[in-house]
Amino acid sequence: MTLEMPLKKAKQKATTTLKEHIVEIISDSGEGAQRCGQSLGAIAARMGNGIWTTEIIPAEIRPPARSVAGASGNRIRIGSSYITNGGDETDLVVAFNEQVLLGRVRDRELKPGCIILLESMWRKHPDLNTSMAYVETHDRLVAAGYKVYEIPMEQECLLIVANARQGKNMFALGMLCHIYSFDLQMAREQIALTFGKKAQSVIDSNIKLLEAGQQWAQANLDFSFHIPASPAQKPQIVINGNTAVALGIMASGMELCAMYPITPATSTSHYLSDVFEKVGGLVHQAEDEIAACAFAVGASYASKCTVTVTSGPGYSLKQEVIGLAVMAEIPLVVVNVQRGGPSTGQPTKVEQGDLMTAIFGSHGDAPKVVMAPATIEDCFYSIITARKIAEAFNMVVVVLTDASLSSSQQPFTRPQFNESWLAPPFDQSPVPEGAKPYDWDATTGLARRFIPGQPGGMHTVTGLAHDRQSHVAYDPEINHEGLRARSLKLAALQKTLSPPEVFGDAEGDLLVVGWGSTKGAIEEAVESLRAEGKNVSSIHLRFLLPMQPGIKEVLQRFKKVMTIETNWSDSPDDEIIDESNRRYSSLAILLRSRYLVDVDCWSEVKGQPVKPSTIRRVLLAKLKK
Amino acid sequence: MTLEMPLKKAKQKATTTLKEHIVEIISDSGEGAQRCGQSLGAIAARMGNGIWTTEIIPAEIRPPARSVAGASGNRIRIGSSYITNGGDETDLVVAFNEQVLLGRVRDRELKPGCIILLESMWRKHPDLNTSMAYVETHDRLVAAGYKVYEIPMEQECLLIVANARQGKNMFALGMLCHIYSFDLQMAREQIALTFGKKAQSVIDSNIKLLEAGQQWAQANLDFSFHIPASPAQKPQIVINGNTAVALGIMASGMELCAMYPITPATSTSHYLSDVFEKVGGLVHQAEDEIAACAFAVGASYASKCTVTVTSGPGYSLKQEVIGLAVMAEIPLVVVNVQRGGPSTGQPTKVEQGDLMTAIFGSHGDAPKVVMAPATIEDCFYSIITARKIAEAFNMVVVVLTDASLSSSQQPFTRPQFNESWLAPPFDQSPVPEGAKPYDWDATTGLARRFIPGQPGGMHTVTGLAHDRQSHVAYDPEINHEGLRARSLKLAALQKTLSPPEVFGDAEGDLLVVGWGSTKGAIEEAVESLRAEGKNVSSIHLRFLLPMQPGIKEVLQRFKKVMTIETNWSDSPDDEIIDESNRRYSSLAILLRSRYLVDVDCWSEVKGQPVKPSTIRRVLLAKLKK
Amino acid sequence: MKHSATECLLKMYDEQHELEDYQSGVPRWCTGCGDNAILTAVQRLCRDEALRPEKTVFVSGIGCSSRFPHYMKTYGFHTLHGRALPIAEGVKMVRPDLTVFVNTGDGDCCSIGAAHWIHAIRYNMNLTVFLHDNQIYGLTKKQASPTSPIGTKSNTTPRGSYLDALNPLSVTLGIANASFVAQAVDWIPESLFEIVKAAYHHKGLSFVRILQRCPEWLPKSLDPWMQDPDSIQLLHHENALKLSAGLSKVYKNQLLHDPLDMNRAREIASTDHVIPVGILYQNRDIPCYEETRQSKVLRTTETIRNGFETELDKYSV
Amino acid sequence: MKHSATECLLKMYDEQHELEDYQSGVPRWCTGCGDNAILTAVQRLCRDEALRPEKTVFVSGIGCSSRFPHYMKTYGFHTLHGRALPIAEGVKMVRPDLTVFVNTGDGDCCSIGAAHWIHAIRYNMNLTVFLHDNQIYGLTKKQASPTSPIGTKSNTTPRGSYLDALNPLSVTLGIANASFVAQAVDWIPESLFEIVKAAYHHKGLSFVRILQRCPEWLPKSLDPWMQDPDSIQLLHHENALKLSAGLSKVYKNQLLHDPLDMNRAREIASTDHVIPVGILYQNRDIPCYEETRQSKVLRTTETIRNGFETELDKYSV
Ligand SMILES: Cc1ncc(C[n+]2csc(CCOP(=O)(O)OP(=O)(O)O)c2C)c(N)n1
Ligand SMILES: Cc1ncc(C[n+]2csc(CCOP(=O)(O)OP(=O)(O)O)c2C)c(N)n1
Ligand code: SF4
Ligand code: SF4
Ligand SMILES: [Mg+2]
Ligand SMILES: [Mg+2]
Repeated sequence: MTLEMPLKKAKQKATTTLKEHIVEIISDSGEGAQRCGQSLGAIAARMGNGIWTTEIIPAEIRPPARSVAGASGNRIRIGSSYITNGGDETDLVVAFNEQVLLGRVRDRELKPGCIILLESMWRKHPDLNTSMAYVETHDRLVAAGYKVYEIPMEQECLLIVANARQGKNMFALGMLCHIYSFDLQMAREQIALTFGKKAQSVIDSNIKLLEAGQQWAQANLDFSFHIPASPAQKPQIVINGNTAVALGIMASGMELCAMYPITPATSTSHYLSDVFEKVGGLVHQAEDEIAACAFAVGASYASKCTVTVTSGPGYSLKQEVIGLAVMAEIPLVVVNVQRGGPSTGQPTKVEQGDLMTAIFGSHGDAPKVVMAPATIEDCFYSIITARKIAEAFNMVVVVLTDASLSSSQQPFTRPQFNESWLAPPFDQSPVPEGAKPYDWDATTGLARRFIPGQPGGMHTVTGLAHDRQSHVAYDPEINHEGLRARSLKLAALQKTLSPPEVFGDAEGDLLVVGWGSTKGAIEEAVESLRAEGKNVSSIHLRFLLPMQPGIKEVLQRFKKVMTIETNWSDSPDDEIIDESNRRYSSLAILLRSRYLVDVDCWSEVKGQPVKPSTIRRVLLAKLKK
Repeated sequence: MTLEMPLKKAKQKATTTLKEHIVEIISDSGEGAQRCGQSLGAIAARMGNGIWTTEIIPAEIRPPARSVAGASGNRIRIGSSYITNGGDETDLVVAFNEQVLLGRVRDRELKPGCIILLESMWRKHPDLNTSMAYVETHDRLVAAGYKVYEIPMEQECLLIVANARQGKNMFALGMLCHIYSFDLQMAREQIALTFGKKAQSVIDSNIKLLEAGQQWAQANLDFSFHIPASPAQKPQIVINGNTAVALGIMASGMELCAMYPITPATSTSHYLSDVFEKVGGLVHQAEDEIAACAFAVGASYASKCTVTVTSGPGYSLKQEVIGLAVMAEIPLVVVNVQRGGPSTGQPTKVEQGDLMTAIFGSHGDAPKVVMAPATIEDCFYSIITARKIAEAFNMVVVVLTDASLSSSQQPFTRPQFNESWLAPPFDQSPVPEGAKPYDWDATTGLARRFIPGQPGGMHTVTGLAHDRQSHVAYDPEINHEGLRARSLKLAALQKTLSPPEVFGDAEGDLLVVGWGSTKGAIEEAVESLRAEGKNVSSIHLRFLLPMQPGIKEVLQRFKKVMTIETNWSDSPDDEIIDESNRRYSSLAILLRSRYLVDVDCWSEVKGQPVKPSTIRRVLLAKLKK
Repeated sequence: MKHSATECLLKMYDEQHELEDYQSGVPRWCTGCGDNAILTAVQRLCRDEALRPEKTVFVSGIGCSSRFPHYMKTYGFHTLHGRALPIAEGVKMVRPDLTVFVNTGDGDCCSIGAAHWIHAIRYNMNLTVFLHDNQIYGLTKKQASPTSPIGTKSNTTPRGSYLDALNPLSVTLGIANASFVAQAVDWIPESLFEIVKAAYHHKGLSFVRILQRCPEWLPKSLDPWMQDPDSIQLLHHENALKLSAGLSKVYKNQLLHDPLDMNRAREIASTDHVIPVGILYQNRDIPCYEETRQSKVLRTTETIRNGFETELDKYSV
Repeated sequence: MKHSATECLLKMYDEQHELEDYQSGVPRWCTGCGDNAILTAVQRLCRDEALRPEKTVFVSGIGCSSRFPHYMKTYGFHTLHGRALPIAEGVKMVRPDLTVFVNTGDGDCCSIGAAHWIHAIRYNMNLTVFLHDNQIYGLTKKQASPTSPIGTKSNTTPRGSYLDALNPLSVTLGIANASFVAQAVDWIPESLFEIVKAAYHHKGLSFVRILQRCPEWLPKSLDPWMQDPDSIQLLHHENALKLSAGLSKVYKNQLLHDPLDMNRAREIASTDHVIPVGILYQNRDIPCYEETRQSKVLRTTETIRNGFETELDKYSV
């Protein structure tokens, strides 16, 4: 194909109707592909399409321009119905240079034969290496069967703005609006919203670029798509998981978030730092994770439940302080945005590797609640639930999200603010004569705590074994009594939970069990198999500790049960692996132990969300076995 | 009974022959009951008796004199055959005042009707409160059916030394030598050894007191015992678990121990600090546990495997650094002397609460080896094995002992030093052209590491995901490859382990599974039940990760299987506990999950070693169910 | 006020009494332990200042000295080894209405807690911090601490410790926002009390290093200082502590020192032949973190609702 | 020596080359990042001093600056956030024959690693420590660090940071056994190199705080200092650094300072209107921990066997 080609073809147009399409925009970082992608997602959502956007971020802060590892941008899966995950490979990509494109090809992220809209300026680039690299790559891509369209984006933008680098992303957005038949007015509104804070002039020139892109595409491209939309009835918002967590913190009535920066959790506190004070909240950046957790525990002890947000390495560091909160029965919410491990691992990549550490991480018996949101909407509501449980049971509640939820965007029904979400003001009333600070209920283990300021409630909280008066005690029976009370609270909470809903039939050949961010992909795979008449169902656990009632009954109704997780499990196919030494995935270990059901597991730990098509393959294989 | 009584009775003497007896000596701290007890134990061991000594330590550093919580001393279980644990309640106690005695009664440590040898000086004490307290307690004890002998120890000692407080313990030792018909010569030798460093005069006066005590007892006591001995063939030594660990470190050829003080692990480093330098070793007290672990990792990285010693809270703090060692594949031995948890818990008390944290404590997939010595002899050899595994597999090896092993003494065959125990000198030879720092074997995951100083081996070790060159890599396949290699090493090690030995028949009604310090008590209970024809057997696991092969086969040969542990498990009898929420003990969780066998558990977490009689009751109940 | 003072004085006594019987009469410190003297001084402060027990919190780490809160009939938090400061900060941040004291040991503060110590000084929250410096690890039975003089024989340094002692004063004086740095010794009750009192009245983090005897593990180590009054150098200044006739008579070695003079303060902190006792540095103008961070918004359901809705609007499609 | 020097010089070049191609040509720092200047100075040092690559170890924590070891063709250990120092200590303890450098950031060293920093200074092991102080958290994308000037706008302090900056120099100078404390700026290559060199030659822990530009997150913050040569105060002394003609011409603001004068050093460290550049304090007489702890016994199988048997004898029955 040559530069002129599209112009020729432009005569005979065709608008293809699609169920869904995956599009991505990539550039060097700083060229605005990120924003272009986010805007496209928002516009699609406004159109009433289902979307799921996934960030494409380079490992380096500022990788050299035009480098294979430097791709920065966004991938948007657009569908006519609700979209629950990032899906499989990309159908259409807009690239600002050919090198970043190569990176995506190398990572096997592009569907064979996918459409490529490539900035063509490099072909005529003064620097010979550059132009040659471009031509060579271009030709290889064409040869490989990709549909490559060379687009003079730079050239076209220069007709409107002096510095095309600033505007190219809006030009691309315009092209995409044409390609996906989006209403340009929606696009204009979206731009107005995104650049809200900026000067009108900025907004205007961006809109000019948008329109130029749209017109150019209309005039020069020989294809376009229409993805029928099914607009949601209720008003929608589009955010990522970290923003959802931050909004959850705000809406839960928690007043303090203590943290220490760590990828990929930080954006939560960035956002909170910006907005929390407006509602009287506070973000404290401590000197390290231990101090952050301790600060939060001190604040919870003296007022209402607080929250600390971190990721794997920080979570490991907080273990001792978390144990103190458990022992002293101080409410605390700990959010762990899981990343690739172990150790420093893969800071920006997704993994579900911290489940066992969340449950067993602190020495001794330190029972705590562990929850895992499965969607972005879940991230929001889980925090509100977590705060309530923490305060009702005086327990530590760990909320496990991950690097996929944290940076992916998805529309969901705009939450209707509810006063009952908020924590009640902390108690300052006098303590009745003779009341004890740890007056554990014989059945549930629950006790009401006294908060500094309450007359007559004076006592010294301690991480040492203590009696109902909170006096340090080495008496064997007292130690037993305290352990029992702290453990019973989990059972008490478990009684309040309802059994998990089965996705698909209540019985069948294969049940898939998942937790966390894999829900969308698992259910998509299950659905597609069911459509082919396979007896596959799935359940997705939001509580990992305690586990909901009724799970065993569900498991028993299926011939085979397996978990799909993104944490390590040995492959039974490995030469030296057998049943006596195979290391199972986390959830599988928990299910096998509790229900004595032969739960198999399949896991992939490659730093990427598991694709529905991959899960499909795995389930088919399992069904055959 | 009155003060004169024993003198009268003294005429008709009787020496009763016993299979075993439990004797304890208690006093205010600083009165030397500890030393008296240890010496008695050593003498009994010299006689060829089996012994197990248990420390009795007050929670405070210096409790007020004559206080109920102030009992300091030693309990010695003496038997005619090999003794594997502390046993049940005490048969005979020597008390330097009646208050410390009360403490023991309150803790239910004395057998009903047990013999009490009580210092009688308090009866005539000038301070009225004191004398009254004495008389009242004395009479209550007599009324309660204890055989109380009032002994004028102070008075008798004053005939020999000016300050009886210093010598009473040796007088008591003399009495006990008579009571248990021990050869006084052995006692003299033992005293010479214990006071070895002191002046001859000190030794002499102590021997005088010893003899006085023996003669007094002979003249005035109406009873004595004989516990036939079965001398060991091989030379024996008597030490506690912490000393055994320290000697193991010495004998393993490790050169550096980095630590931060924490009860009950510290005495290991106290002892090492004293002797390690004599063999060119070094103990580094770091600023905290994180630094101690990091210091050890740095040293291991640059030379041979090193060790860090800690207890629960310190173990929690080390999690992140341990994860780094796992990721970078740096050999490291971590000793965790478990204490009561969670949090600060019960620093001086025994518990097996850290097993799950040892396995799952660090975020992400951080496979490490976890071993648990079951006897004091084991403590010594486990360290040598741990060092070897750590170096052979470039892995972290966690050795879990506990507060019971750490302070109890037991004789065992004197180890014969073996050069093969020592670590070979670290490699400084040039690295062959093209060799890679992480050249993982496809089958076993093993790779040879390059140590600074090796020409041509230059590379940068990192806790980030890395390829075989140790270059930071975000490639999905490389991440998978590294995780796989680190995990496979566990399977490779597992293949080299042999199945556990069954104590008792290879099949039957009930199998008890245990780990760590409970071995002696479990096997004693099992043995006594088998003697009554019950089909009970037990296995004791020394490797918790990986687990030895052949375990499933053993479990399947029994109708019922249960673990006995000293870590928390919910009681099925509790009102709100059912199978869907019951929290099992640690080992039970692991066994159920891996072998899908319905393993029940019984646990007691009261800060004391579980008594054989208690286990007996539990097993009988389980058999009936 | 007068009234409630005496009232509270009486209260303190019964409470003291209560305290005693629920704490089995005596604090669980060895006889002669310097912590007892510190306890006395602090209990006297609470009484004299008529602190309301329910509005007072003692936060400590782990160590002999950290048992302190158990002996006060106020609220207390006996936390973790090294973590007293960040936990106390959390308390103060959300509850500026509470009076918060911190008791920490030389190992607790200067070893495992060193990072928190540095940053606590920099936050300068309104906390009164007592460093019970007995120059040894007491609770764990005699290991060298960072402040142990070089050559100290301990269980981990049987042939004597290897390093010069860390000087908590000179370190603290090197940290940004240090606003009150003083030193006291447990064996001069009058000056101990005066310093504790000045620390309490200082707005900001007052850091008081108290040289504390540990007869159990270092029986004689402080004797030379105790036996020679001239080895004690009393700091005095009109803007700091004034010397009583009584003290002046016994302690002749006195130094006029302006607590605003940082350079001199650092020099004084570094003198090793005498023990400077008194206020080395005090600056009343350094803001407190809890105040600079106090949000200006009144926190009502409405503010939350409105703030929340405004945010949602940004993300509406 | 001369010979091996040139040899190594050549070697450095190929290695430099190798380094480049296995590190995809360029260090992965932003263009204009001060870390590049530090890398150049250190690579030059290695070359000039003919350090044997296999005998040299660079230990770092986590942060942009901590990627440093990956760009040296020596042994390297890219450890954990805040833990570079204790790990480097372990390396040096068992391998005094190795030359050990430490690269750490202002967050790495002064925030999460603060306790280790204090104690590393006190151990005074023979390590050369570079504090890459860009006054911001770089790798995690712009959060205030302890050394961020008050008012710094960052992602966690969108309305400006709340606290005065921590001064790494004055803190370090307050710690026992501080033996070499210097400050450099990345934009004066000559003095940077001279200071790095002096640090390398100092026996003991040399602590070099390097003001480092972070054009990505704080593009202009250091401009005032860069644009006004008089805001740089060059420290010189016959026992420290002498000033070259070239430097003296540009930087007129010079101060004669005896590196043994601790009181002055602390004053200089605390001046805020100029950036002192040079050696603030150096004391060659402070022992190194790895030497005071070196065991006198030669470690042979025999010594171990004998020591072991002697111990067993004590416990024989
Ligand atoms: C994480 C952790 N590490 C170690 C310990 C053991 N420990 C308890 S107190 C203490 C030090 C006590 O010394 P110091 O802080 O000076 O207080 P003191 O007892 O001298 O008053 C140590 C190491 C612990 N409880 N927790
Ligand atoms: C335990 C832990 N907490 C937090 C992080 C995230 N983190 C990585 S680097 C860094 C700070 C970087 O700042 P600095 O130390 O100044 O180095 P720079 O990037 O500025 O060179 C943080 C907070 C981590 N990797 N590990
Ligand atoms: S050990 Fe020392 S510090 Fe602890 S209570 Fe006894 S005297 Fe006080
Ligand atoms: S972010 Fe700052 S410190 Fe990090 S590489 Fe870029 S310029 Fe350097
Ligand atoms: Mg102390
Ligand atoms: Mg920085």
